[in-house]
Parts: sequence; structure tokens; C-alpha cells
Amino acid sequence: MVLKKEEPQDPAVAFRYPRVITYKHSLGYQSKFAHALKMGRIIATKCPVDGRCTVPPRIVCPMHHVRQTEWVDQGQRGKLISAFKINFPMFDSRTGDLKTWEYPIVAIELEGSARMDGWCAETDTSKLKTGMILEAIWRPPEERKGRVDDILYWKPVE
Amino acid sequence: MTPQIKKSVADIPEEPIVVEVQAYSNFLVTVGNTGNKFLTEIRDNKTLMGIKCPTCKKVYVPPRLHCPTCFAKMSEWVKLSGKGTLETFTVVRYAEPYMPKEPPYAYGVIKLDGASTGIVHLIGGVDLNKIKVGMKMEPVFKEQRVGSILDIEYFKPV
Amino acid sequence: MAGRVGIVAVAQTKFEEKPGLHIGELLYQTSRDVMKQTGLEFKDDGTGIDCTVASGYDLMSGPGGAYMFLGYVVGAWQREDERVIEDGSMAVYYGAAQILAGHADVALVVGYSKETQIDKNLIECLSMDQVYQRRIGLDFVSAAALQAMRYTTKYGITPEQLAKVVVKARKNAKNNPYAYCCDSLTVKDVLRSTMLCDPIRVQEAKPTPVDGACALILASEEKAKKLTKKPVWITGMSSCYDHHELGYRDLANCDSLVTAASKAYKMAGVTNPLKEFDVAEISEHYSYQELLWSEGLGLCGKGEGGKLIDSGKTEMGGELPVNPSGGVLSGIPHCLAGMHSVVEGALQLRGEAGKRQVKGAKKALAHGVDGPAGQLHCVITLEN
Amino acid sequence: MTGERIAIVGVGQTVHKSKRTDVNTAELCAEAVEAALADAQLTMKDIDCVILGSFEPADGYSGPDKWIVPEIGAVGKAGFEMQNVGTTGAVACAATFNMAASGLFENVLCIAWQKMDEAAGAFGRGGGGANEYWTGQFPMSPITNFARRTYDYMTRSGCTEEHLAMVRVKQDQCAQRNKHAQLKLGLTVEKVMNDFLLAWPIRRLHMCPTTAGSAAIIVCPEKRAKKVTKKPVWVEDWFTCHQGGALTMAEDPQASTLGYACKKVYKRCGITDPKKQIQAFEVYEPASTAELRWMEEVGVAEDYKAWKLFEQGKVGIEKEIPFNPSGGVTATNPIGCTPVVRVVEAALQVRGDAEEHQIPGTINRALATGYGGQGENVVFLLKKTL
Repeated sequence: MVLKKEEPQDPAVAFRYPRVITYKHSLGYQSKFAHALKMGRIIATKCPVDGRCTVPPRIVCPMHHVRQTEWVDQGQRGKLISAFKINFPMFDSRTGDLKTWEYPIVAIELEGSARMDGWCAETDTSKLKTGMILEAIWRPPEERKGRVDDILYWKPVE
Repeated sequence: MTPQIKKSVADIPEEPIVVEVQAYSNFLVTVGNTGNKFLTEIRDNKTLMGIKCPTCKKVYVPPRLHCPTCFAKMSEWVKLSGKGTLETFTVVRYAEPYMPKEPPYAYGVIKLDGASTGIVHLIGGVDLNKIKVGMKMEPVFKEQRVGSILDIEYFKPV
Repeated sequence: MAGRVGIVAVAQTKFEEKPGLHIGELLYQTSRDVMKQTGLEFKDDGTGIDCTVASGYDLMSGPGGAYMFLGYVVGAWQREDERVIEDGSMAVYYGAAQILAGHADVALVVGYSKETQIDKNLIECLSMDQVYQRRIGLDFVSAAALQAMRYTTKYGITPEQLAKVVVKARKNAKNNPYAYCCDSLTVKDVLRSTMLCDPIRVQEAKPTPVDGACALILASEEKAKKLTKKPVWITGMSSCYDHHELGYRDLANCDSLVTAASKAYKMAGVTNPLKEFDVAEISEHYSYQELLWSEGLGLCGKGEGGKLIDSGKTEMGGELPVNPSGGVLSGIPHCLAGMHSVVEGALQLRGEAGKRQVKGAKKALAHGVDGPAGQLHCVITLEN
Repeated sequence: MTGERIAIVGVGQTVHKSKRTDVNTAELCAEAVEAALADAQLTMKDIDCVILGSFEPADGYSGPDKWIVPEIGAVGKAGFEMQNVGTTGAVACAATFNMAASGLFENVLCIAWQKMDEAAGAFGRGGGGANEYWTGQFPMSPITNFARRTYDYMTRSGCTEEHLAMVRVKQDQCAQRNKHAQLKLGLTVEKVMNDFLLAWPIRRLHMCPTTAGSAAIIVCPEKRAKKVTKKPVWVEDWFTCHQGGALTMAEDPQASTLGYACKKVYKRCGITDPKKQIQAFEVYEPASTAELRWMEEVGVAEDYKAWKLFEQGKVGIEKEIPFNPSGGVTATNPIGCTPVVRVVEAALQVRGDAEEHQIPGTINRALATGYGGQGENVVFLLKKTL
């Protein structure tokens, strides 16, 4: 679904309607997770019934429908589960432009057993093998905003 | 993978965060052949056209392809004088980014002569405090017309 | 109706600005509340809640498919979980239809809205058609104002009569612990407030932004009798669409509401709504709407909305108290108003409405509205 | 089911195209409604309830139903709009079936649409509200989801890229016989394998296109249905199986509720051997590669062995397993309306009116599904006789 930049000639046939919506999202219970990211840590909510850890945090366990109040530190390393590279520019709703993505997206199983997405520093996907250990590389503390992109990428551990 | 020592999460603050995010969009709005005819007539001939239902004989402005009550396909165009009666109006006194003008400005529903319906448009060329329901109105066209409903600058009292 | 659908539990949050709370928390609080009242859980063996119907606008809560990441909070895990993109009353309507269809026995209906995170007017502007009405910057406020002007001039409704609606709403809201605005207002205060969009003044429009959520559990007749001692029955319901283009309608009438009400009344066997109902909850986003919708609902004749408010019949203690909760004018978020009406109606019929209780209420009328200048109405009649 | 038994009495769809400049979205819907009314030999006057479905962020509207309703002549009728990401059309169908079965209405119209040529640059992507700071960071889209899903499937099953290409070629062969389908490309395995790589192993041809299209169905309760048509298609059962973000692709790349939903519906309808008891399948596969897993989940193939059926050439309109005879979603995809197109196609197969892409023999039962979000599914079972 690549955006074509050609503009229609005749507004009586078709016209562009650009619009920006500003959202002020309350993170609520997720705030703790954002604070942790600012501190360079990843934490997950844990289900009191079966102990399943989830990142991003969830307010209740979807399967057991119980409130998850316990937080568990997930460490800084994880096992690679899958990796793929996006070879085409995709629409970025944050800027309204097309963006190319240089790093492959990886799914990681963290030490604390939660699974999450991340970017991988190794751009050659053939070198990425399921089960290899990756380590989180963070932005400098002063640049962190409490968002997932505070983790710049995940780097294979030699 | 040897798990690292589980760190305590007690030191991570919990106070709620509100994040601000922008969502951009750039829709292409297709007018369709029926709307196209209406808009080009405004642009090229400064004429307002209505469309007549073959079943219930109502004349609709702005036009549409199907009659909203009979679901009959409409194709008979009716040329209108553009003059009409002000059925209702309002003066907008709050500002929003999507508005076409700086407030205060006025909207009105103008029941066009020869049509069964009214058209909503801007009211101008008159002191906002002197607008009265029942006034005879006529359209004022822009010098530079592109094929949009805003080619009518506003309706003003005759 | 083939069978009856019962409301077995209702819940609502306090309506206020809640910048510290995530939408999920609002949903969780209310849905857990009704589950606790009934002791029901999400189960797939037919002994728990069978399906969820939510109502909420996507663009209100986040860009694109926001609900996709919220459904699990109200039990979407491998379950029937559907969403109506309309005012909350339509979710109740659909939930009840699912039970009548025999597709579910117990339905959880939830509504959520978080106005603090968005410019409500912008989203409402995005509801207008792109080529004509949105291009000239029309939104729900200006659309309502056009309707208000037409209505008041056609029938000679005075500004004082409109202001009385607000005064009544705020006075009633004082008895409602969940209400957002319950300040003492006089007619003069209302008339002195800034003009927002002629003839609607700031105090005559719904306070915004407000956050909140509502939840109900609906059940089939058999199940409802087992689940609660005080079931509230849905006896009639209908929705009806009107024209979208404001110019296509006579804004002084509300034809679609008349149709919706007559269908719902026919189902419920109601012939004289003013006499037969003991309490009504009407979604009045602007002061004129209580009067105009009252006409549409048949509580008074055409153009007699002004007389109705003057007569005091709709006050607490009157013949038919309208909006004992304070209604939307005391602050109910966008798209939750109709569901709130049903919740309040059910509370009244259960005799659990606290200080705002209408004594001995047996039949209640709930109404929800969506779209510019009341394009889509939904009427639900309740009985205990 | 204690409510009324219901039947589809009329179906209609537009010819799906990548772009329509001659009509706006509302007029596009009217085309499908006209087709459905003509099919059922009813007029708009007969319809007493309309259920609308559209993925509104791709419409640029908040509640587009308000604008569509007058164009389809539904002013003064009851109804509302349903939406749930990719399964929008499916929940709209479910709502239509519920409304008809509730006994409140005689003729219920379901209309769903999407005009994707307008929507390039829609309001953001999934998950904005709940996990804003999370999903907003990653370019999450069906493409990335299915790249992950397919990668995982390949490692588990041992199938190769060639098999994936075979699936695509089969779909194209079917689509070429469907006059409503959008993409008719005349593909070969080589062509697919040399196509532009979006995200390995997903190539451009594997993904669903963006379509401007609309579809409508008319549903009546039993008594009325028998009056209206000689060929009613009975709605046997349906199940909306959502998961509401309970699992992400990172947590489980095979996350899907289809298998669960099928099991549940099969049990309710007494289906023990789906391969024999169901003669037509219209399954929503946003990427052609997903069809393999979906075949396993609906029960026509063993787990992780569906690719072998393609190797043996057993899948096709006239073959052993008639899967997606219409060409499926990789040929036509007006998002919010796609599941309705599935139901429409399944109903046509049951009636024997699918013309060029009709499956030979009697179709007693057909299955249609809707897919959305991260593995959410809705299953419909249609039947020829009660």
C-alpha cells in the first residue's frame, strides 16, 4: 500500500483532505512501564493465575480476566524468535510521510519470559538465527521519552 | 541463557503520564459524477443546479445520485436561480482549526427557489446581528473558482 | 416481541475528567462492577457471559483500530465481542436483539468515552459529508445551533424556556453522585453566559471534556429471573435514521424520532407516553433538545416543548420527571449518553436511584441520539 | 437457537476495482444495494432495517453511516453501524443475522463498503488508543504480521517459497473466472517467485490489494424468506471469535481464533468431517500464504501439511478441495466489506449461481469467514436446506 504522490488536477473530481488529530493519551496503569523505559529498564505485568508475563503491559489477563498488579523486571537480554526486514517504504502516521525502515524487526523472548518486538542492529537477516541472544541498546538517558523507541535496537551478543 | 538476578521494580515511579501524539491523514475525497456536475456548473457558469427525482418529483440541492426516500436513480437536472429564503442561521463564536474563516461568522440553511430542499452555507455581506430568518438570499461567487462548494463565497441578503 | 430481555445489572463511573486513567481501566471498572453484582464470569459453556457489545468511536479513542487492543478487557478472548459505532443506546438495542435472536443468553454491554484526549468538535466535524458540509466547516455544535434557531423561531420558544432546561438539569444533578456539573444556576446565569453559537450559550451546551464508562448485563427472560430479584424488562426498542444534509430536513421537526418512538411504543403497548411513563431519560446535548425531543417522543404536541417545561410537569415530583440524573447537560461524554439513559432508567425502576429516585417508578423511557442535529435516534422503553 | 430461522434472500456486489472516480463512497454502496434488491426482487420500501459496516479510519469519517444512509434510500428506517477492524464486514453480517432472527424485522439489509483508493494515508495504524506508545513505534501492518506468520509457518511445516507461489497461482486461476474480482493477472509460479519482495517471505503478489468495492445482503426470517425467494440460503450458525489484543504477533506468530471458532460451530451443527460435510469454503486470507494455515484450522487439511495438497494439485474449483473459488481476498479486498463478499460468494455457491466459478455438484453447506486484527476470526455456516 504505497502512497502515490500524484495530486488530482480537478477538485471537482477529487481533492485531498489533510487533517491532523492530536491525541492526549492517558497511559494510566501503563505509566509505570513508561517510567521504567526512561530508566532503561523493561518491565512486564504478570498474571496472578498462570504467571504469564506480558509486554506491553495489560490491565487484566485476557485469558483469566483477573487484574494484573504485579510487575516483573524483564532484564536486558532476550532470545530471538523471528526476524524480518521491511523492504518498502511505509506510511508513517506520526509524520504523514513515507518512511523506509533500515533495521529488521525482531520478536524477542526476554529473560523474564515476556515476548516483545524490537529493531535489530544486524541488518543482514541471514545472520540472524532463532535462539540467538540479543541485548538492548538504549538511547542516552537524557534523550529517552518513555516510549518503546527509547530502545534504539537489539544487538547480537558475541 | 542464564537469567540475571531479578531486580526489584519498587523504585519505578507510578505517577500517571499523558502523552501527546499526532495522527496525520491525507484522504483523497472522490466527488463522483453527480457532485462533479454540480461543482463544475458553479465553477464554470456560476449556476446552482438541482436534481429531480423521477418518482416523488422532489428537487435536491446539493444533488445526489439516488433519492433518499424513493431510492430512485436521479438524472434530471434542474437549473436554479440561486436565490432563496433563509430558513435558519447561526453565528459561530468559537474557533476550531477546520473552520473556513475566523469567527465570528454565520452559517445558514437557504431554501432555494425551485428546489425542495435547502443548502447549508456561509452567510456574509451583512451585519451578523442583523441576520433574520426569512430573508431573501443570493449567492456571491468567488473570482477564482476551482470547483469546490467554497467557490460560493457566501450567501448574502438580496 | 417474542420473549423479553431483562437488564440484570448496571454500572457507571463517576463522570469527570480523568487524565490519569487509561481507557482500559474505565472499561475494567464498570464491567467488573456488573459482573460482581451478578456473579457472572466469562465462560464459553453457556453458564457465564456469552457475548460483549461495546459502543465507542475509534477516532475518539485513538487512530485506527484502537478497540482492537481493548477488547480483551471486556472478555474478548475467543468470545463474541462486537462493537456498534453509534451512541451507547444502539449497543443496548443490538445486545437485546442478540438475546431475542437466541444467539446469546447473557450479554455484557459496555460503553466508554474519553473526551479529555481529543478535540471532540474535530471528530464530530469528521462525521459530516466531505464534499459539502465538512468543507464549509460545519460540526455538531453549529448543526445543533441551526436546528435550535429554526425550532425556536418556528414555535416561538423563548430563551428563558431554554435556560430553564439547564437550571432543571443542574438542580437534578445535585442528587446524582455520578454527575459532573451540579452547580446552582439560575435562569439569569444561563442567559448571561457567553454565546457559543447562536442561539446556544456555553451553559446550554453539554459540558466537555468528560470521561466515563457504563456497563449493563442483559439476559433472556429465564436467565434474568434467576440472576436477579429485580430485573428490568426492555419492552420496546427502535432506532431510526433521518437525512444527513441539514437542508433536506425541516429542522424544527424530528421525524426520525417520531418514527423510532412510535415503533418502540407499539412494541411496548404505550399509547399515552406522558401519562404512562413514570420517568424519562432524554439525551439532550443542548438545552433546546430536551424540548424538541420531548415533542418527538410524544410527551407534548408539536411546538409545545416550551409550554411543557413551563408547566413543571417534567420537574422532579411532576407528572413525568425528565432527566432526574441531570442528563447530558450535567456532563455525560459523547457517545455514552444513550447508554447512560438506559442505566439511569434501570436504576429508577429498581428503586436504587438514591436521592434522585422517582417514587414508585414502574415504566421508564430511555433515549439516545447520534449524528448531526439528531440524525439517528434510538428509543428504548423499560418496565419493572 | 431459539429465535427465528433466517435465510439470505438476496446478495449483491459491485465489480471490484482498484479505483473508482465516477462515484463517491455512498454511490458505490448504492450500486451494491441495487444489485442485492434486484437479486431478491425487492424494493427499498420492503427493507425495514439497515446494518452498515465500514472500517471508518479508512473512510476518513467518524460514523460514515450517517452520510451513506440517505444515498441508499434508508431514511426513516431502523439500523446502526458496526465496526471491528478487519472483521467489520463480518460483525455487520452477524448483526444483520441477529436483527433478522430477533423477530423484530422482516427484511434486513446489510451493506458494507470500502473505497480504498481514497484511503492511502488513513488515520494511523492499529492499536492507537490502548498501546499508543507501543504499536505506534513499529510499522505494524498486515504485511509485517503475515511475514511473521508465514516465516513461522515455513519453519514449522517445511514448505518452500515455491509452495507459497502455488497458492497464489491457484487463487489467480479462480479469480480469472470471477467477473467481480479485481486482480486477474494470469500468474505462473515463476512470476510470483520473482515478484517484488515486501518483507521476506511476503511478496507484493502475496498480499491483498486495495480495492474500491461494496457488497450487500438481504436477510429474512423463515416465513418471509419462503415467500420472497425460491432459493433461500439458510444461515445455519455463526460465531464471532475475537481476541481483542489478547495476543500479539510477537507473543504468538500463529495467534488465530479460527480453529477454535470452527470447532465450536462444528460442534453446534454436528459437523464431524468438515471436508465431506462442507462443500464450499470462502475463507478470508489477507495474504495468500495464510490460506495454508487456514485450511488446516477449518479442518480440511492436517496440521502443517496443507502445502502438500497444493503440491499434489488437489485444490481448485473442480478439484478435491474447492477452497476460495472466488479467488479470495488476494484478488479483491475492500477491507470493511471483504467478509461480506465472502458471505455473498458462499451464498452464490450454495444457490448454484456462481456462474463461471461455480463448484460442480450440489453445495449443501458452505463456510465463510472474516479475519481481522491479529488473528480474530468470524465463522459463518450457510446451508441449502433446513
